[in-house]
Amino acid sequence: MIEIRFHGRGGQGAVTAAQILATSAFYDGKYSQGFPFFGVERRGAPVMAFTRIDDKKIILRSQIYNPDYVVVQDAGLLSAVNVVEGLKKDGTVVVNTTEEDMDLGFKTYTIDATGIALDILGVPIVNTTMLGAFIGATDIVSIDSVKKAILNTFKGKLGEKNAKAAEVAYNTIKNKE
Amino acid sequence: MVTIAAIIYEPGSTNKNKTGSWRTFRPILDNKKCIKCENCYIFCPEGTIYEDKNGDFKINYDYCKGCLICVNECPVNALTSTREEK
Amino acid sequence: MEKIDIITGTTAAAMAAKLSNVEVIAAYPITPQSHCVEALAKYVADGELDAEFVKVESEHSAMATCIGASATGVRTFTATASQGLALMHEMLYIASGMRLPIVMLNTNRALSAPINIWCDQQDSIAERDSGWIQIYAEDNQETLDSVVQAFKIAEDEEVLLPVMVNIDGFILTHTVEPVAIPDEEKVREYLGIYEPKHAYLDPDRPITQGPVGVPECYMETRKDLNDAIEGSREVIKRVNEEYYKLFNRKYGNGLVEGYNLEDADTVLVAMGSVCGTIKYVINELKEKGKNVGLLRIRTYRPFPKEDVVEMLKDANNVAVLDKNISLGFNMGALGIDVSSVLKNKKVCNYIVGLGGRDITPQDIEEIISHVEGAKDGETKWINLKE
Amino acid sequence: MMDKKQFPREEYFAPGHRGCAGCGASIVARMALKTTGRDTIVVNSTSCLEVFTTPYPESAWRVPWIHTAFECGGAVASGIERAIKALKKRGKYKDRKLVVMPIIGDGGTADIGFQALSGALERGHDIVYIMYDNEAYMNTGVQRSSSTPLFASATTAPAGKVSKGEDNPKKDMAMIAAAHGIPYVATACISYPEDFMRKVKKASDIEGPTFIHVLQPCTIGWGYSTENTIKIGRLAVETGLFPLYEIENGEFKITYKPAKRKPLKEYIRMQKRYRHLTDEDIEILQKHIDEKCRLLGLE
Repeated sequence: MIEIRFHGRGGQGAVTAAQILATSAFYDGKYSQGFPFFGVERRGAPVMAFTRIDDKKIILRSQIYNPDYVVVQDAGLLSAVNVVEGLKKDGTVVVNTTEEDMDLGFKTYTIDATGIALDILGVPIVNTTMLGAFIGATDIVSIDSVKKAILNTFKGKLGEKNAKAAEVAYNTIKNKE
Repeated sequence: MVTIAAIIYEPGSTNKNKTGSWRTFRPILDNKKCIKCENCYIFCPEGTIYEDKNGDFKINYDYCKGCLICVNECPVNALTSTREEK
Repeated sequence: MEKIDIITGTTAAAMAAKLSNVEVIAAYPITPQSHCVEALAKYVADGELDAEFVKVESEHSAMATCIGASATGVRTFTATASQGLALMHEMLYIASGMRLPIVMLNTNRALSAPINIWCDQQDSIAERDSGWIQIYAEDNQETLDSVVQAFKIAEDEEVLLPVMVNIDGFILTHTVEPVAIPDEEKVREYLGIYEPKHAYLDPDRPITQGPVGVPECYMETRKDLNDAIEGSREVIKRVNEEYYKLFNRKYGNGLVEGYNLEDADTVLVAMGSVCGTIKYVINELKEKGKNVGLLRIRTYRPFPKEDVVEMLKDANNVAVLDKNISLGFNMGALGIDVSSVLKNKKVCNYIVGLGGRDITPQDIEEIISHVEGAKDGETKWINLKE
Repeated sequence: MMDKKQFPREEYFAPGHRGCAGCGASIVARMALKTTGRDTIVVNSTSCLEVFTTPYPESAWRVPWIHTAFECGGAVASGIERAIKALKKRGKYKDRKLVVMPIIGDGGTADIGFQALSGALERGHDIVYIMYDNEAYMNTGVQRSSSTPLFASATTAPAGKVSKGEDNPKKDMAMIAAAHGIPYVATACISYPEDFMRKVKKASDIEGPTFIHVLQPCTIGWGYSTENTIKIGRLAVETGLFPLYEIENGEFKITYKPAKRKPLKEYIRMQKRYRHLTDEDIEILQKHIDEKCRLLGLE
């Protein structure tokens, strides 16, 4: 079973990202769960969301304390939240930042997702962009499934733009490797 | 046997309950004086005053509780009251 | 045709209500239930569901409106949680007393004070004696299936009782996971149209519903009610089997589900989503060569007394998990019930997950090791902070 | 205008009920049902009317009738109205208008049932809501409600050495109902059957929520002898204490104007609930009425 934790700010779509990732895994023929950290956070506050992916039906219902992967949607969170808390030793972090390199004590990928989002979506909402980057870094689901899940989540033009943002981020990470 | 949810399937079944026994005073309607204004008919809380085949109003003493609203509301004193003899 | 979608528990319930062709919905939003009525409102707004949706001004009125509609002879649905369920309290007794087959989703949430929007099961446990059949689902698939089954059970002429389908707030209501959605036509054919033979406000057959239950009749109506909920066990089992034949999914025998009970010396008893986590731990322990069982109570009322006795006959350590607490008794409701039906057996009670306190695999392991060393009748609160 | 000689002869409210001799609530039910006829569904909240008409296994109702609890008549009626809509989609009651008629007391309307009433009116349900007002909780022993008038003695607002009874004026339910912007609101009194029944008829013909506040003297609660139920109601109107009006689509109209308003004292002195009042007290009440009548154009 793979466990992923998303860090974001209220209103940035971390929960939606967790759900889209769960849906993508499902399209890949896997079992999945996507759920928020159950809090009272409002827009702007640090929030978390989770995804579980497995080859068999997922029955575990606790929250995630030792994720395999962490996605940080906003580098500003790094000073407020210990984003790598409980991360498994061989875990991976993907951070939205303009910095090229970042040492968080774990295998870390960086990407300027805000730049991509502003470019393609026109708004600094990075959840789908970060999802693309995350898949580029980890390949835990196929980018085609992610795009399909995005298109099923956001209707019409909005979906197309978000799918494109994910794909651009995916390729950006791939090209770095 | 009690019905399911104590639902009452017999509409108007309180008519088994002869409330005429409650009476202390008995209204008496003199059809000769009656002008058929229907005051007694419409103001009766029991619906105990009815129009017979001849168009005369009658009191059903099975149910009349003897409130005497009818006596009070009759504009021509066609209704009077007397003490109930039991 | 059945299709699989990845949806939340609240959406699964709304979907089930839609599949069941409900005719009147009356509901008031409350966390963590709101997504259910929002989904239903959207189905109606999009013309996908031809139901009358009454946007009432409180949960009390939600249940009162459902009662009025059900007593007029249509299929009704509502959803609530926590304070909303507590506000309905009075009307719950009236719905069952009037023998109206209303189906309700309750998204389990703690009761105030202090105010807490997160999951525990105190809300529905507080309505234990209301004459409602209570089903506790373990996951989103069971949520959908249980709502459909609930209509079949509720409307059965032998039952005619309201049914409350309980799902854990946030843990199921806000989690997306794959759910198989049965074919709409097939569900509608299975349930048919609700046409009551007993309760109908119809000028062509005028009846009086909800009269004064004088002392000469009240006790008999309560006995009838008790007989109906007692008898509903057989109907629940039958519906579980019917449903399996048609839709290929079943939940134990409908009342309880045993998991790894064979040769299990230690058995946990629980309700709702925590059973998934318990199964997860059981699987892990099994790999390490340790055998622990689970008895999942699916219908809390009617309580599966005989199944509990039968299925726990070989267990020596029984650990009952409760996401509620009977204040002044220092036990949870399930613990009290299980203790009362199991004679001469060690039963310990574990108070877990109140007000959204997460229940982890470590907590389950702690319970297992505790019960194995404990004396009979102990109550332990799990994962309390110092 | 209904011809006085032609009150409908059908009785949908059976005799044999346990209402007090001279009961005004029974008169409300009888008159209302004579008006709306067999295609009526009655909703009662917990009240005198509910209790004395339906002790199992007997019912005084010859129309479908339901009672659930005290505070939810508006909500129960809402459910019935929507269920009828749903049934009509199935082809039932084709081309028939069913009247959903809550008949609910002042406590069940103005106090504990206020929220459910407001919800039902606001949502636009097609109902005829009749508030039968006897100005206190008569079912349980004459406790005050928000509909109890100023200076009336009630068991929870008793006149005493330092109290003149109820110390707040009556809540104006008709105007509150009208504030919901519903198509029809009226006041009525059982002493004016043509007026009341015409209003019920009008309300039942109107699509949408309608509200009729009908005053109904109560022999026990008000303290007068049984034959005076109608007479006292008439005095309430003739004094200007309880003006009869209707508000149709926002338009206010007095439906009965007394030729010359009678002095309030005549009304007050007939009732034991006011027996503690001095002439000065009555004068205060008289001033209140004069003021209200001036506002309504009833001088």
